[in-house]
Amino acid sequence: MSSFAGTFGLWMAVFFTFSIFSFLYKDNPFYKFAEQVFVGLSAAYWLVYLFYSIMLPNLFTKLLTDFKGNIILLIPAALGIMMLLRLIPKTQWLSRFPIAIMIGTSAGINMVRYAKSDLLSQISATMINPFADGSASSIVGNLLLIIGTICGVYFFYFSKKQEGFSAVPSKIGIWFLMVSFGASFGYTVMARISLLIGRLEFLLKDWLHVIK
Amino acid sequence: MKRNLPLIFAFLTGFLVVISEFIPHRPFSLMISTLQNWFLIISGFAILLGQISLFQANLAKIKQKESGWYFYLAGLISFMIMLLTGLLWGTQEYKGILGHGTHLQSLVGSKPFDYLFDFAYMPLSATMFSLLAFFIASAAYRAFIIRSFESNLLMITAVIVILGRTSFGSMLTSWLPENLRFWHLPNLSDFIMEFPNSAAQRAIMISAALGIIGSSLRIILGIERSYLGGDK
Amino acid sequence: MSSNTHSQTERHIVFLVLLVAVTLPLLFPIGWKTEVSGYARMAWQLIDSTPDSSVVVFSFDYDPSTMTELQPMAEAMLYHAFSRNQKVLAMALWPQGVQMADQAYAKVIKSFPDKKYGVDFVNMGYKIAGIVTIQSMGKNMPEVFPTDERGTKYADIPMLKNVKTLKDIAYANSLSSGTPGIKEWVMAAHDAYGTPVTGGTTAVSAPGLLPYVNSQRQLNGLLGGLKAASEYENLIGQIGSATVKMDAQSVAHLLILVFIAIGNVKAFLVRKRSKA
Amino acid sequence: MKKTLLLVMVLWSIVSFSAAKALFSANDVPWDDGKALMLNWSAPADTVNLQKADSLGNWVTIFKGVGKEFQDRDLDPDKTYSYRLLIPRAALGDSIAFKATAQPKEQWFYLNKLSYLLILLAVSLAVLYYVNGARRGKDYFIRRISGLDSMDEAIGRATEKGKPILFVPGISDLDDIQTIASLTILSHLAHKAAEYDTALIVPCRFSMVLSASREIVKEAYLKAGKPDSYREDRIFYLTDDQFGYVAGIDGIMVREQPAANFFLGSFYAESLILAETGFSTGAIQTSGTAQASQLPFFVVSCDYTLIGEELFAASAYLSRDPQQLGSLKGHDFGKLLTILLIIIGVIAEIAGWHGFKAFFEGAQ
Repeated sequence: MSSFAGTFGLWMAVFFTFSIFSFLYKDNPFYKFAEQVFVGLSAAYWLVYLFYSIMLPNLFTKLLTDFKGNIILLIPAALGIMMLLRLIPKTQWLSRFPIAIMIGTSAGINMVRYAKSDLLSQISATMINPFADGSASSIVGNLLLIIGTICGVYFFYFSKKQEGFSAVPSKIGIWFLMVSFGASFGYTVMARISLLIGRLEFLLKDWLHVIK
Repeated sequence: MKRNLPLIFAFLTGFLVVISEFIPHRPFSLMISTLQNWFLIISGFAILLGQISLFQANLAKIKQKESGWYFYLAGLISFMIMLLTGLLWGTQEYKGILGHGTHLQSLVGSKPFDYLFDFAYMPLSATMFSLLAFFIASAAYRAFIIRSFESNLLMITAVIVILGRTSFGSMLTSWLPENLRFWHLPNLSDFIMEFPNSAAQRAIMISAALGIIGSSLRIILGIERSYLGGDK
Repeated sequence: MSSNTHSQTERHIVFLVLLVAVTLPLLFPIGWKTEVSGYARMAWQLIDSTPDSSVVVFSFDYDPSTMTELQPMAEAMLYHAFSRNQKVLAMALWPQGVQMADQAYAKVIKSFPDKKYGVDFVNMGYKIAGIVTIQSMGKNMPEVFPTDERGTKYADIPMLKNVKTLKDIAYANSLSSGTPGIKEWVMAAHDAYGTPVTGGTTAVSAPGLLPYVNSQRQLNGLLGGLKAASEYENLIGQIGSATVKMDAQSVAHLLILVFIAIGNVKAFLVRKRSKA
Repeated sequence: MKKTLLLVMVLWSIVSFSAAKALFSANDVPWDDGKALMLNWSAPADTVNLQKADSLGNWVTIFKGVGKEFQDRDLDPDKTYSYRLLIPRAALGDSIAFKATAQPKEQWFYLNKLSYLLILLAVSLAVLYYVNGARRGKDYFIRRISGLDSMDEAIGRATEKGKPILFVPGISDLDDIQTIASLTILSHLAHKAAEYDTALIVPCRFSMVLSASREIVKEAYLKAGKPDSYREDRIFYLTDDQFGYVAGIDGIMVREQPAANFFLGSFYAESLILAETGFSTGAIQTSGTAQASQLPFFVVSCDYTLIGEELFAASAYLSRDPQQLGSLKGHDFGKLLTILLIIIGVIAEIAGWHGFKAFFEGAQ
């Protein structure tokens, strides 16, 4: 790597890192500048990869190399162009067709996939014999899993007033939710700190060379 | 027609996806393959639409000299530079319009697009979210106050997990005898994750899944049609 | 207004203390050891027990913003898969994932100089539309990936000769920091086509994915966050970039706990004073 | 056609000649898309060699090793495939061969997905039933979310203090149902604020959300009989950058010191920054989101939090919109069904009736 380009790149990276960090003091022009540059680069990145990874191989190359064999691809291509017509007020209504197809397909896929993975499989995964494995911790754990799932679902049941006895399971449900939120809390702390460590490592290692 | 035909399209595609999940016989699996392939291509155009709209919105802000318009101009310029370098000389693997730009590569060290990615995009993206580490620290100091039984429960779990997920936590309770291993912090935090946490997350999952099934059904049957926009 | 400036100063002090607390262990490592959790071991086992020369999928579903957490996992798991002589197909459901995959390959390949592109590993690039793409892979992979990143036709890639659909894949490993990611792989690859799925994710998303690790093995183990990445490095006997950072992580966790404690004591005193 | 028939007959005779049907068999995998065949064998030898005839009739090895079965996939439906099994006889140095043929067949239903279909139908029909009922004017009961009471209380407090109320409709656009639910609640709050004559500030991230919010608040003021108190400039566009938006709201909280903050809708990483600043200004805070990973921060730093579905329930309760109400009742039916199935399943497992769970796991 040419040393000038490498050094320049490094200093650019350091500049952008500090510009973002300056937000910690307060919102300022350096931060605003860095943020807009980020938005611009990110949009361009998407477009470039969209072109090379999707449009070119899955559509244009296919049509250019074997037009007859792929003539059916003209339909999605036409629908895609109709999508772009949304930008012109007069032809906006045409974009409803590709949108309807996309929304319809996604709705269908969501419906079957969530019904299987997040509903049915979760129900059957909770059908466990809590006493199957002799150890005390697994019995307690499995009982907690069954009770917690049932009470948690009941917490989200809105068709009954929660008074007297019927308030009990939903109270237990909320305790489980709180424990789970506590766990998420702990995990999120971990995640955010990691990201900071990554940036500091960049500054200390690649820029200042104080750690190896 | 402008309104009802799209609704019929949404119904047909959605219904096709659902029944082909249950019917192995032809022609459904073939139809669904084709539809999914089309979906891929149309999604590409949808992203393109989104980026063009963003471009237009920023352009409008610059034209109207809105407050801070020069920042938007900087954004627009970086957009153009990244896009042009990407299209002209390609990325690490892909060939651009002008080929691989070997001369430029020897000058810069890598392709211009990758150079921008490594030294501008990557630090910006990585630093943006690392800000949150600082905010979580100040929130820990100023806002995470014990108030009710529920929030106590939350905080106690959080403390166990925060300790349990560090090397320090395992050191803290490593002296515990074999029959009390359950209370060893990493084990305790794994137990919390595996049972009570999974139970609550499963409950959230199930009720959210029911919501998604309901709203998908309403879209397929054309009961919910707000995605088509107003009647104007 | 003075109370505002006061609260701002207080905030800036907290920021500064955190910065110092994270920097010091990076400069002067302590060397605390990590223990391996069950979830990491499960993921390790899946990769370890997959037979020689099986074709496996590594899906890079993240961007540089979370690479501190996910890149070490990707490298460690890739190293493991290569050491078991598995053939790796890399792909990305996020456009930035393509570059992440290239970086991971470039790093791990140094330990395996005989591995050949196209024979032992391949990068199929970015594909849009998340779950729909995975569903399509279950029906017809050449249709989804007409070419690899370098423009080689699917049929001309030696390692993919016998790979037509997801069912020919030994396991799918998604490194994900959001949507689309592991959830979509579980739903469309495991639950629709029975392909085993494992993965690594950021610590933020991990708790919500754990219900999938159950007796039906919707998800085969899960790596959550930097700690899990260092656990995996531990399992394959490599001291990687995650292990090095764990000291700083531990110190910062302790500091956060101290902050919570001080904050609560302060709030308690304020409440007491206002009562008195 | 004739040719294949002949081939089949020839092959059949070989198979029957070898008189080993029971030892080695090839069968269609039932209830599938006709792309797989199941080969079963019982052999005394440790390793067997399984071969398949290719299009030219040459034998190609497809499996070698220990086992009892092999599933051959990626076949074409209704095509005939021939296999032979070679069992080596170490003593004699040769091997005996067994042959089998079969055709993969397509069926009209994946039988293992029966439980899946039933549950999907049950939930769908319940949603349709209730939506229809609600549209025909039937008034279904749903309980009042206790968070709503504390919201009204918060507005009362703001009025006493003579300070404004801040409402943040989340950081998603109008296509997110959470934003829609948030705006329904905004309409209720705006009505209350108009009654009490308390200022209501609504910063928005998207222009669509902005115009919807203005319309909703204006209508609420009109309904409360105070159209003159409505001030359009209090509902404004801030910026569409995620952190820029949060920084803007932070500024408002510090400057205006609102007495009540409402964060309702879709929130991501910025939830923490909002809740923290709001907490430090001493406002009563109410939050609500379906973004599970953000709930912990809201719960610890807000006075009341609508958790997940509660946000939608609150919106349905307030709006009485037949679609929202009917759907919610349909989902409630699904929740009862879930609880019931889990209880029966656990009892069945304890009693040792594993068939029940297997049915839901989709075992064939």
